[in-house]
Amino acid sequence: MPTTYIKAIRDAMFEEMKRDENVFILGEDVGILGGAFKATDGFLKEFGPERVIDTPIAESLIVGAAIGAAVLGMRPIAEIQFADFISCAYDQIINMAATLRYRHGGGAQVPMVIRGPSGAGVHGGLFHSQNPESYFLSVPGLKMVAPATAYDAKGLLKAAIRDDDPVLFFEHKYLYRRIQEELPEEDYIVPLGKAAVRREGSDMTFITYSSMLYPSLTAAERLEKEDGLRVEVIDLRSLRPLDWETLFGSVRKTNKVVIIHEDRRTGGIGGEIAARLAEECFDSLDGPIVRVASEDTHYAFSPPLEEFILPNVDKILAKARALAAY
Amino acid sequence: MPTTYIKAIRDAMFEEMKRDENVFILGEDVGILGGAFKATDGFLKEFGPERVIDTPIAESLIVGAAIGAAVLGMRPIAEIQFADFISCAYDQIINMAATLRYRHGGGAQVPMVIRGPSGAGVHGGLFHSQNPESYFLSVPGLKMVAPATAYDAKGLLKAAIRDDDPVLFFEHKYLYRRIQEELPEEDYIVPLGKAAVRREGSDMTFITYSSMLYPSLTAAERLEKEDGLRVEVIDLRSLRPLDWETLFGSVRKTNKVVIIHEDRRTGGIGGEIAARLAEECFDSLDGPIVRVASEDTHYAFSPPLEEFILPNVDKILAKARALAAY
Amino acid sequence: MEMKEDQELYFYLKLTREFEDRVSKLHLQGKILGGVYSGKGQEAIVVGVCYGLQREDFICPIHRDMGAFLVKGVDPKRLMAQLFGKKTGLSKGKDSFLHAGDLERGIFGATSMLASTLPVAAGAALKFRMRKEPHVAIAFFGEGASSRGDFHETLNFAGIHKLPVIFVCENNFYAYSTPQNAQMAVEDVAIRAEGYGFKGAVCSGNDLHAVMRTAHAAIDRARHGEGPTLIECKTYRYHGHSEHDQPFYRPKEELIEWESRDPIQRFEIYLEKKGYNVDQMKAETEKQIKEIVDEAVQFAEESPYPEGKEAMEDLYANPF
Amino acid sequence: MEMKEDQELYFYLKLTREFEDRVSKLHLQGKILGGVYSGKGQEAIVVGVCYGLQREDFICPIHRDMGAFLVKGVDPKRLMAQLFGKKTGLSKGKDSFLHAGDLERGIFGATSMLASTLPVAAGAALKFRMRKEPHVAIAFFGEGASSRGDFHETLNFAGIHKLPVIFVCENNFYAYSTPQNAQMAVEDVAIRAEGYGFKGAVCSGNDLHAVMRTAHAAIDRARHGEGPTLIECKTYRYHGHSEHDQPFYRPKEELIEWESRDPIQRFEIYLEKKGYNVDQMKAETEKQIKEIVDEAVQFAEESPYPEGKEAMEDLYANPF
Ligand SMILES: Cc1ncc(C[n+]2csc(CCOP(=O)(O)OP(=O)(O)O)c2C)c(N)n1
Ligand SMILES: Cc1ncc(C[n+]2csc(CCOP(=O)(O)OP(=O)(O)O)c2C)c(N)n1
Ligand SMILES: [Mg+2]
Ligand SMILES: [Mg+2]
Repeated sequence: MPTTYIKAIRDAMFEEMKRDENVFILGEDVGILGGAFKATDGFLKEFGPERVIDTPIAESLIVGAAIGAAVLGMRPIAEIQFADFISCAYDQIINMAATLRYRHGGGAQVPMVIRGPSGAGVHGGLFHSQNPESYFLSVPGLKMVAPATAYDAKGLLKAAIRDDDPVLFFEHKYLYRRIQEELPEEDYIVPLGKAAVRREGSDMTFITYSSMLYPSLTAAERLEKEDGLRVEVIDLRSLRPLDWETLFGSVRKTNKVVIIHEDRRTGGIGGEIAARLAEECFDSLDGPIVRVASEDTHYAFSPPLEEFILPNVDKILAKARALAAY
Repeated sequence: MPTTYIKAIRDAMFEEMKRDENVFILGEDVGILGGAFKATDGFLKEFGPERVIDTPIAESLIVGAAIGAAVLGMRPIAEIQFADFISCAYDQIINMAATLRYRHGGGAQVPMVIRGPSGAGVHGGLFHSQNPESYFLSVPGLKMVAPATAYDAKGLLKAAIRDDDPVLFFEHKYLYRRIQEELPEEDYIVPLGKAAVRREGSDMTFITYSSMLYPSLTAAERLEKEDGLRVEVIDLRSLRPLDWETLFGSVRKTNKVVIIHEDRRTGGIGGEIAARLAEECFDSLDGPIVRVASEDTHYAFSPPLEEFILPNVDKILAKARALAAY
Repeated sequence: MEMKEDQELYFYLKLTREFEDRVSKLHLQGKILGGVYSGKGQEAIVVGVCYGLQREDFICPIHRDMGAFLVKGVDPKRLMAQLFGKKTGLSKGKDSFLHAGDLERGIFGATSMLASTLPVAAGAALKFRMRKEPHVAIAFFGEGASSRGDFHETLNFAGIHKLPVIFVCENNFYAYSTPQNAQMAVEDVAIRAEGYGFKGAVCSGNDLHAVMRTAHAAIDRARHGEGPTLIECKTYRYHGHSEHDQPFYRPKEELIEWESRDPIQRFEIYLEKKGYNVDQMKAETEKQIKEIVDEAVQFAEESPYPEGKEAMEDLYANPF
Repeated sequence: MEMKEDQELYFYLKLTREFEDRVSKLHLQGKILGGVYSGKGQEAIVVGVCYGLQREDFICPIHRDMGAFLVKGVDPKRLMAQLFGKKTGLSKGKDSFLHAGDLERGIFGATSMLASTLPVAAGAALKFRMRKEPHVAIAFFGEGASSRGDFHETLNFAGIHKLPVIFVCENNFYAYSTPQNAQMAVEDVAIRAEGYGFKGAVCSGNDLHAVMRTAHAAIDRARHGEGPTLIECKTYRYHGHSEHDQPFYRPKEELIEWESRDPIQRFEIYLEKKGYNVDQMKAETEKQIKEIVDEAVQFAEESPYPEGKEAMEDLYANPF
C-alpha cells in the first residue's frame, strides 16, 4: 500500500520512538488530537503522555525544553504546529541550540529535531504559508532538511532523529496528502547532506528541493519533449549540509543552471547557491544562473495573488528557455 | 569639532525629537543611563520620561509597543541594547511589523525605527558581535540600513525616522568611537536606498557596507600602489532598498567584483548580490564574483579565533589579487 | 434610550451569529477558502466589550471575534468580501479571514501568532497616554494565547505604566484540542493580574450584561488614568477549533451544558422579563439580518478578485 | 560534620569573593577582555543554593554566578582560563566569561539572552521526571530577566507538569540602570508563582542560612515529586552592572546600607556566635584561597590561546 508523505513522517517518528526510548515528542495538540495534520496520530495511545506531550502555546518553551532534554541525552522532536510560528522560538533556535555545543567547547550535544509544516499553495495566507528556511541560512550549528518525497521524508527524518545535532525539518504541507509511494518494509535512513539526482541530463541543471521538485520535473519533461533539451534535475533534500560536490559535478557537465524554490527570491537559498556555483565553476558556465522563486512579497491569500507569487511550470519553462537560448 | 559615529546617531535622534514631537524612544536603559553606549545621553533630561522610556527587559514588547504607537501616528525609535537580542523580538519584526501595511490592504503605516549596535571586532563573543542583517534578508515590508560613516549614520537615521515604513538600523559598534568627521551644521538627510561610491576605479569593484568599508578602502589603496589596480569601492549604506543601478553600472565598467562584509559568508547578503549581479550582468563579468566575509561559524571570543573569523585587509587583498590575475 | 440599547445589543448578537453561521456554510460549500474559525457561542464577549466604544478606541480582535468588527462598524459587505479574498475586502485579498483591520475604525488586524497583538495594544495605549487622549486599547485573546511570552511582557509593562489598556481573555477551556488543565495549573487566568500590580476580574462570557458591567467599569477606569484590567470571560465555542475540526476531544455533555447557557437565548430571556415582545423582535431582527447577510454574500460573490500583480502592492508606504 | 559544613560554606563564600575581586582587578589591567560582571555582594545565593547538590543536578547559572561554578566543583584554573579566552578554559576560548558550562558537573552554559535558560531547565527537569531520576534543575536569573517571555512560558509549563525545577530569582533591585519600579509594578517577583499554581518564597539573599533553608526545602520537595518553587532572594550588587559601569544611577546610601548586610560578614558573625575562632579561620581560609586564585591566574596566563582555525571546530557533533 502506498504511503503518503505525511504518513511517512508519522511512521518515521513512530518507528524511532519504538526503537529508542530516548525519542519523545512535544508540541501543541500532538497528543489527544494526534497533531493538526495527524503526524502523531495514535502516538498518545501507543507511547503515553510522558512521551507525547501536549504543550501550552509557547513555542519558545517548546524548543527550549527540547534543548534541555537533549543535552541530557534524550532525543526530542519538537513540533511547531505551522512552521511560520517558528518565529516565536527564533532566539532559542539560533542562539541557544545552534551555539550550544560550540560554547561548551565541544562538551555538549543537542540531538533534537524541530519539525513542522511549511510552504504555500494551500490558501494559507501570510501566516500559514511561509518557507522559513531563509531565516536560518546564515546560522552555523544547525542542520536543515526539506524533503520532497515520501521516501525521503521518512529516511531523512530518521536520520535527523538519530543525528546528534539540532536539525530543522521543514515538511511541505502541500505534499502531505498529495504524494504517495511504496516504501520499503525495512528500516532505512536517507543520510543528511546528500542530494538526489532525480533525472539525468546534459544540457541544463535544475536545482530544487521540497515541493518545487514536481513542477521542476514537469518542466524538464516538457523541455525534453518540446525543445529536445536534456535537463538534469537535482533535489537538494538537505539545505545544510548542502551537497556541493553533486552540484559542482552537474554544473561542469551541463554548463547551465536554473535554481527553483518556493522560498522568496531575495534572501532565499538560491542566491547563496548561485553565488557559490558561480564562484567555483565560473569557467563552466555558458550563461547566467537564473532563479525561479516566489516573488519578493508576503504569501498573499487571494487565489490570483498566490498564483502570481508562487513559481510554477510556466515560469520555470520561460526562464529555462531563455537560458537555453543564451 | 568632529563628530563621532555614535554622537552622529545621538544627534540625529535628538534633532528629530526636537523637530517632531511624535518621535520618541523606548528601550532598556535609554533613560537614566542614557543608553549602554550613550546614544541617548541627556535625552531624559531634555525630553522627559514620557518620550524617553526605560523599558523592562522585554524585546518583544519593546518592538510590539513601538508598532502600536506607530500605527497611531507616532514615530517610535526602539533601541535594542545589543542587536544580537533582536532574536527575542523576531516574531514582532518579521510577522507583525513587516506585514502590517500589507495585511491592512495599504490602510496602515508603521513609521518606526529599530536600532541597535551590531558587529564584531571588540571581543564581544557569540552574543555581542552578531550581524543580524542576514536574519531579515528575505523579509519584504522591512527596510534595512547599515551606515559606515558618521555623516551617513546621522543622515540615514534621520531619513529612517522620517520614513513611513519600519526600518532596521544596524549601527556597527566597532565604529562608535573609532571614526569621526566634521558634519554640516544644518539639517540634512541621506536618502534610503542610495549607495555611495567611496572611490572611483575602472579595474575592479568592491561592494561593501558598514565597518568593512575601511579595510576595503585600505585594500583598494594598496592595490593601486602595489599592483597598479584602480578599484572602485561602493558603500551600500542601505541593504533594503538596495541600489542595484549603481552596482550594475560599476560592474559593467570594471567587469570584476569582490563583495566584502562582516556578516557570515553563507547566507550573508553577499550571496544575494553576487547572484543578482551575475544574473543581470553575466556578459560583463571577466571573472567570478568573489566574497570576503566572516567564516561560517559563531563569533568566537578568544582573540586568535576572532581574528581568524573576521575579514581583514589581507584577506581582501588575497582574493582581489587572485581575481585580478583571473 | 435603554430600549435602543437593548435592541442594538440584540441586533449585534444576532447579526454576529447569523454572519458566522453563514460563513460556516459558505466554507462547507467551498466558497470560502483557508481556515475558518467560528466564535459561535462566544458572541456576548466581543459584543459586550465593544458596544459603546468610541471610534478611536483601539481594539485588537482575534480569530473568533467577528462580532468586534461588526459592532465597531465595519460594513458586513466588506467583511464578507474579506473572507472571500476579494479586492473589496479589508485587506484587498492580501490575507484571509480576520487577519485584517480597519484602522479608521480603530480595529487592528492580527497576525496568526497568538498573543502578538498584546504588545501592540500596549503601544497604542502608550500613545493615548502620551497624547493625553481619553481612549483605551483593548486586546482580545484566548486562554491558550495567555501561555505565550508576549502576554507576560505586555501585562508587566502595562502594569508599570498604568496604561489605558484592557486585556480580555476569552476562556473557552480549550486551545484547539488542549484542555485548560494542560495549559495551566490554575483555575483563572485572571489571577495573574496580581503579579503585574493591577486588577483581574472573572465573569461569565455568556452573560452579556455581566460582560458589559465588567468591561465598562474597566474601560472607565482606564479612561480616567486608573490603569489596566485583565478580564477573563468564561465561555465555550460550539464549533470545532476550525471548520475543519471535529472536536472529538471534548465530552458531548459539555457542549450540551454550554448550549443551555447560550448567550443569545439568555439575552432573549432578559428581554422577555423586561416586557419586550420577543417573538416579534426576533422575527424582525432575523429578517433584517438575513437581508444584510444575503447582501453581504452577494456583494462578496460579485466582487472581483484582485489582479495577480497587486501582490506586489501595499508592501511599503514609501516604496522604492 | 556540621563543622565541616560551616567551614566549607565559609570557604566557598570567600573563594567566590576573592576570585571575583581578582577578576575585576585583572579586567582593569586589561588582562581579561570583554564584559565582566561581578556578583560581589550576592555570593550567598549561589553558594547557598548549590551547596549540597548532587553532581547530576542541573544548574543554569547566569552572569553573576561565579560561585555556582566553584561550588559545583569546576577547577578554578579552568574557570580563570575561560575568562582569559584560553584553550584550557571551559569553552576552549569559544566564548567569554560565564557563557560556558560543564555538563559533566551539571552546569549549563547560558547565552546572553536573559531568561533563555529557563526553558532549558524545564527540559532538563522533564528528563529527570521521564527517567524517574531524583534530580532537580535550577535556573538562576535576575529580577530583570523575569520580565522576559521565557520566564512566563517556563513557569507555566513547570506548574502544569509539577516539574522538579527551582527558579531562583536574584533580585538586586536593578537591571543595569533600571530600578525595580520601572521593571514591574509589584514588590515581589515571587508572588507570580501563584499564577502558575505553585509556591513562591521570598528570602534574604544576603543571609546564607535563609537561602539554604528556603532552597533546600524547595529542592527536597522537587526531588519528591512535589513540583517547582519560585524563590526570590533579595540582594544587592556592590559593583556596577559590569566593570565598565559607574553606577551613578543608584543612591550612595543604598550601597552603604547593603554593605552593612554583607553576606560574608554576616556569616562570620554566625561563626563567631557558634564559638569558632573566626580570626584564625579567616586568616587560614584567605591564605588557602589566595594560593588557589594565584595558581588559577598563573595557569590562565600561561595557558595557550586556541589556534585561529579552531574557530571552525566544535560546531557539530556529526560534522560534514
Ligand atoms: C504562536 C502560535 N502558535 C500556535 C498557533 C496555532 N493555533 C491557532 S489557534 C490555536 C488555539 C488557540 O487557543 P486559544 O488561545 O484558547 O483561542 P481559542 O481558539 O480557544 O479561541 C492554536 C494552537 C498560533 N496561531 N500561534
Ligand atoms: C534579552 C536580553 N536583553 C538585554 C540584555 C542586556 N543586559 C544584560 S544584563 C542586563 C540587566 C540584567 O538585569 P537582571 O536580570 O536584574 O540581572 P542583574 O544584572 O541585575 O544581576 C541587561 C539589560 C540581555 N543580556 N538579554
Ligand atoms: Mg481557548
Ligand atoms: Mg537585577
